[in-house]
Amino acid sequence: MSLQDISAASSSSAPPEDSTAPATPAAVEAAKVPLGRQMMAVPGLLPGLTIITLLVVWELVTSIFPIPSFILPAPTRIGGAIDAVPADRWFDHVWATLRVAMIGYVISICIALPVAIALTRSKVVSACLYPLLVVIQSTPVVAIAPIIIVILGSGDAPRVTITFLITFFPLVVSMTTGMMATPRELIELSQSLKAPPWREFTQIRIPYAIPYIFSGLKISITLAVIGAVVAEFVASSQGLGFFIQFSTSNFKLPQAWLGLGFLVLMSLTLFNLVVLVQRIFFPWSMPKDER
Amino acid sequence: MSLQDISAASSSSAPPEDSTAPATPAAVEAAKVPLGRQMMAVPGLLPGLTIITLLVVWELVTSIFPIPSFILPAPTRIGGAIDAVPADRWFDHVWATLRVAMIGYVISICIALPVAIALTRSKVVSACLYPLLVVIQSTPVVAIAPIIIVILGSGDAPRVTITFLITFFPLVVSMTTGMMATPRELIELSQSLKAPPWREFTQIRIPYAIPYIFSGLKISITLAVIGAVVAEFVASSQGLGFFIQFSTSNFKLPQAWLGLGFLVLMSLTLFNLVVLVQRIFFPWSMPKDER
Amino acid sequence: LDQVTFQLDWLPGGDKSPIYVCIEQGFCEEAGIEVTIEQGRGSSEAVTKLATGISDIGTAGLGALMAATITEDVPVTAVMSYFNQGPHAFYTLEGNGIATVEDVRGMTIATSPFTSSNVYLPLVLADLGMTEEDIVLNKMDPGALGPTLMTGQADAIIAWVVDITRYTTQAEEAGKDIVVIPWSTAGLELYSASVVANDTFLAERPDVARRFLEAYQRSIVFASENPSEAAEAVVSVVPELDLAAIEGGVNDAMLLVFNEVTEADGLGAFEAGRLAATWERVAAAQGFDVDALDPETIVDRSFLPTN
Amino acid sequence: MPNNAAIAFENVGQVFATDTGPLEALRGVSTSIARHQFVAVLGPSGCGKSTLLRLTSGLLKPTSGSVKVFDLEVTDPRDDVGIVFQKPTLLPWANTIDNVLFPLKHRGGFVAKDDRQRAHDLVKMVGLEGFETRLPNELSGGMQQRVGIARALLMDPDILLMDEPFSALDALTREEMGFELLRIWQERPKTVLFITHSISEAVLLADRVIVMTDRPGAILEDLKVPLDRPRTVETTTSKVMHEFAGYLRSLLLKRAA
Amino acid sequence: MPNNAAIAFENVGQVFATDTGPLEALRGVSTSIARHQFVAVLGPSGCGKSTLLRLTSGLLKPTSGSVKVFDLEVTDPRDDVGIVFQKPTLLPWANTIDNVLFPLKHRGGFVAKDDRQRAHDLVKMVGLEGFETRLPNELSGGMQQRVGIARALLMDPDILLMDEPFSALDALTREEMGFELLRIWQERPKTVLFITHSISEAVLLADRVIVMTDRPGAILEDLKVPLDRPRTVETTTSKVMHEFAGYLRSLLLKRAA
Ligand SMILES: Nc1ncnc2c1ncn2[C@@H]1O[C@H](COP(=O)(O)OP(=O)(O)OP(=O)(O)O)[C@@H](O)[C@H]1O
Ligand SMILES: Nc1ncnc2c1ncn2[C@@H]1O[C@H](COP(=O)(O)OP(=O)(O)OP(=O)(O)O)[C@@H](O)[C@H]1O
Ligand SMILES: [Mg+2]
Ligand SMILES: [Mg+2]
Repeated sequence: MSLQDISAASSSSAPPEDSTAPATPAAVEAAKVPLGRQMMAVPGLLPGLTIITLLVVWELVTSIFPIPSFILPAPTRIGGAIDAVPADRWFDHVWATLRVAMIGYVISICIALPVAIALTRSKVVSACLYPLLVVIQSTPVVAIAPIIIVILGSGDAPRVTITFLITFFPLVVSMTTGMMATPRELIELSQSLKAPPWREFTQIRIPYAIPYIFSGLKISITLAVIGAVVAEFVASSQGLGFFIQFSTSNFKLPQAWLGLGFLVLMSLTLFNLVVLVQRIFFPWSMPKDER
Repeated sequence: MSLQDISAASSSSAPPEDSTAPATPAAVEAAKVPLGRQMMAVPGLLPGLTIITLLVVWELVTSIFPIPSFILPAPTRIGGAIDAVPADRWFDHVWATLRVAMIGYVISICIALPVAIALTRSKVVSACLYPLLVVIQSTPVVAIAPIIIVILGSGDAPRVTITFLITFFPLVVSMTTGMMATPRELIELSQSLKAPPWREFTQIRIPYAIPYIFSGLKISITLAVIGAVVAEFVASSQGLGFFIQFSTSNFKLPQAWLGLGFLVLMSLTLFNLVVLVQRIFFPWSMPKDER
Repeated sequence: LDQVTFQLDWLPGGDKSPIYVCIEQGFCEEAGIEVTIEQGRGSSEAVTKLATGISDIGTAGLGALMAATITEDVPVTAVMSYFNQGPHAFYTLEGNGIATVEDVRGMTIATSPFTSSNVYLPLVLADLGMTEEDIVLNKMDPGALGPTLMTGQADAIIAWVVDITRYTTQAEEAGKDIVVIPWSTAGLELYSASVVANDTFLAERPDVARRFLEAYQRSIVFASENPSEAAEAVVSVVPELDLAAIEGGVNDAMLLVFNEVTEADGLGAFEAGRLAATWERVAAAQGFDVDALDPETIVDRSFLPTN
Repeated sequence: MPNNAAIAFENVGQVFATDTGPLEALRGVSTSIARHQFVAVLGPSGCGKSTLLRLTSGLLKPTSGSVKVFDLEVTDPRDDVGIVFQKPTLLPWANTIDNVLFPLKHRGGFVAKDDRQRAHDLVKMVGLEGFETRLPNELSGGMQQRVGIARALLMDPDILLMDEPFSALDALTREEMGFELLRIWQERPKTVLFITHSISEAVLLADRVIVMTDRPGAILEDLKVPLDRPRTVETTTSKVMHEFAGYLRSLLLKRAA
Repeated sequence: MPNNAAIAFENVGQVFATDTGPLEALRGVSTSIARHQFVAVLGPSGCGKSTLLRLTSGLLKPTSGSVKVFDLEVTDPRDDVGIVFQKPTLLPWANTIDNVLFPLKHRGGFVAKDDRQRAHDLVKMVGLEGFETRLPNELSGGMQQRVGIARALLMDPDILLMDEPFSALDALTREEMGFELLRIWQERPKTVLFITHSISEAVLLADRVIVMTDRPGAILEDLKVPLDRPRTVETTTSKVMHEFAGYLRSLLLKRAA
């Protein structure tokens, strides 16, 4: 998994230059300024370069200006903090966060889908359920954390629940929007076949909603990581979120920043995985030049 | 603004019963079980009933089971806490949160739109920018709060920034997805007219993306409130978030719950406003029976 | 072995060293107790967890317990004092022109939003004839306090004396010198962090509670005498921590445990006068009726080891 | 209504409610179509032909009157009806074969090897051999339309509703497809409601031609086609056909007067 | 190529790359269309007519050969070209008038009262009076197509590319629209490339008829229409027209052999 797949998350309307492909005028114009496009050809080059550039600028800024390391440590100094903690502890923290994020995310998807279907199917259900969803979404997790902990104890359960609560709403909203945006013709095609109603969802509305669903999945995967981290702030003794908070409160900032780095890397990787899943399983749902 | 507008956020595929409207068979079936649908006719009835039911159940549960009030106070007890704080203080807190949430949200929209356009227009920009966006999105705000505060001081600025950071990504992702999902025919129609390229966005891609954009706006408006609350946890001495945390840390729990109630009410209202804006300005972007 | 869940009121650090000493030095085991540590996120959260029985015994601010008792009547009782002075202090830099608490008049002070120090601040100021109007108070994330002080955005910050070593290290990096002005120097006398326990635990397993407190007290003494070994005990459980920093933290914390008050009343004691004074301060600060609670009802001295 | 009517319209009216006011699309349509009859519908653009077809399919309920299929009031789509929509209405994510097989999959039937073979045969019949695995957006307009035709034929429905199915086809393909349709209809008799703008096509294929008036659509004339079966390429040049087509043309032109 | 050629194809070939392999749509198409000429294109479904039109419009670049418009290689859409797409391609959120006015708005022209008047006239011309404020999904198939025609005519382009513009219309409307098109073409001469499946329509309207072979599309015959201008309703029944149409028909049928 590398950074190249990020680019798949977006594209221009112009197809790539390919001697046998239909080229639109936009592509022809692009041929005049080919540097960027040539670089696109090497997978991961551009995103990689961007991040490297950022790190270099950061290093330079911190070495030229007298920025104290407790405000913004230099990347090299952050990198040096890797020794501060044994490798297996790093692994434990990463794994704890990843585990909670993934379990919460998967549960969220599994519940969001039927809920979105119910909301799409019935206006009555929708009228009853939507306000509750907004209520849940707008309740700050930190405020109800004590209840969650008291009810669910102190294993993974409260953290998974918090992650679930944070990722759920965006998924439901995008799934519902997508299913409701299905063109009337396709719905009528389904109705005219007098199929069992749930097939209208599995074979028409859900496939049609795939771009919407993946838009929600992309938003939610980063929220899942955030959710796990927030949960660790609130209740945990391991995980990257705990580690960052812990390091910060002990004034060990390079180490906290390194934790942040791992976190960001985890998010990027998971995000790219979602993009990859879309590309592999639903190529038709992406612009043609992205498959 | 009442709750009825929530229902507009979703619908069944069946049109409402209207003697002059084309009725699909689904509508005919619904006529056999009309109670729910009859209730739909009274605006706000169903969402209101749902919330009232919830409160009643909550009251009953807390009075029947011996749930300590420091875990879950009864609604009546929470309501009683209204006197704990003078009305103008309540107003100050609500206004502080509302202000930050709204400013952050509006800035977020204003920046997300051009960014989404840039991501849609150019694959190179997209390859460079997307990883940065994911990095920003996946950085827990709490972890970088010190930098934000040191850089931005202690006015509204850091809080607005935090709100912005939290709401930005969902907006960009949904806007970009929508603009990229625009059918090729419509893009070609635009290209064939040889219009200035930005009009492809203003007159084709953005109108087409309206359902996606509103999906993002709905997700982000609740996130904006959450963002303002989180920001108040990090840097503030007023606002509902501050109030809740403050009350909790002083063990004034009914008062904290009441703050939570105001927060939820604010979220619901703002969410419904977004739905209302869509219904008034972009009726064609909603299912026909919802206009 | 008897199982006991020990509730911290915050993340591990030097000031939390006794429980780690208890485990690592085998004091708890010798007392026939196996301890599980439950980490905390503030005194209120710790009290809630103790009240619901998630944990049996732990540390929490006495002020928080008082507030919780008067508002919610939580089934939690204080059994031993830990910090017999308020840990609250102003931190400022050499050259900022602040030498005593009185000097903060007109200064910009940064504090974190939810620290219990904020509650006592008006009292300290009032003792000196000031109100919060006389200073500029900025509330911000605790992590931002140090940077704000070092960059000159605040003239002083409010923090606990257990953090002297940490802030000193940070100031050194910025080439500055820290000055710490504890509020106790301005006459704020109170118990703060204390050992508190779930009432059911105390009622059903009083013997375990007693044995635990004895082992815990032994650990405190050990930590104050052997700060570096105490720090090692913490770090061996929490390797993310830095030995030198923790040792500093242990030393800083022990100033609040062993001092002239300890000499007068003994380790872990709740002296009636000081307890009443603490309640008066809490009541005044949070707007409670002083008569609404007899502070004696929230303490139970019967579990204290007789030494 | 006679018992052997496959489709019966009784005083059917349809008024659409729109944001900009009501629109009367159909008014007082009464007729019935016998089992296994092939009926063509001709009429000016916008006169309500597609609306009539949607009413028959059960996708739309008439605002007045009633529509019966096999003596049962239509309240719901039925599973013995196959529809070719005016727009191709293909699933954009499915290739040709999958689009043709879709009714089977959608109704939950198990897609047997046999069905797959039949789908391939139908694709071949509509001249799309070699395009089995292409997506709709890789097909020309006429090719998409033919996929829609193959799809409707897959389930071998009792009633076939076709809305200008051959409109995007060239003359030759159109004729070929017409004869294929007749062949299928003769081999496995079914009731066909066939909307078209081609007078000669209507005459060549149908037993009966219904000519509709301008909006609000009503039945102007309902004529039996005076041609024997089987119809062949020769029929297309026969004098009877020519005359009858001429008469229909004059009917359709008359509305202008 | 002569200097007065409005459109010139030089050995144009088009191969589409698809997931399931390349597909040759056009092969060696060379011809040129003189300024103000009205050229109809006939050919079997899927032979590459729409592709040819898209190449001319600049929406597609040929994989071999070149397409020139007014002696300039086409690399981009031009603003003097109006297109009627095979699908109506209307903006679903805009009503009839706004859809017709869209080219003007989209190019950024100020929509004057005058333009609005012209749009109304065009809507009337295509027979949609009374439907000005309806949304596309409230129009019938043929009505949508007519909106697309009105839209292409609004900018009064030098070159008009029309892809089966009348395919969803009934015979009468079709004829009327054809004559309207001729009238406009005569009043304000323009070069027209007109794809159709109706042989008689091609003959009635065009100066020249290009007949294409089956895929990969190439030019089978390129014929001048032996009919004088102006063409009237009488022309439709003339013997010359009949014979020429018959010849074209035989050409198109021949491919089957
Ligand atoms: N969903 C709808 N909402 C409002 N009006 C509609 C709707 N569907 C059709 N109409 C109107 O009903 C009339 C008949 O439409 P219909 O599609 O049945 O015509 P048609 O005979 O099929 O025309 P064509 O030959 O052009 O396809 C038209 O005037 C159209 O504007
Ligand atoms: N975007 C595309 N990708 C792949 N193949 C395509 C594409 N567009 C067209 N084709 C193929 O090119 C060939 C010609 O298509 P085109 O649309 O030009 O045909 P046409 O002559 O307009 O047919 P019709 O009369 O049916 O509209 C067809 O075989 C089609 O499958
Ligand atoms: Mg129709
Ligand atoms: Mg075509």
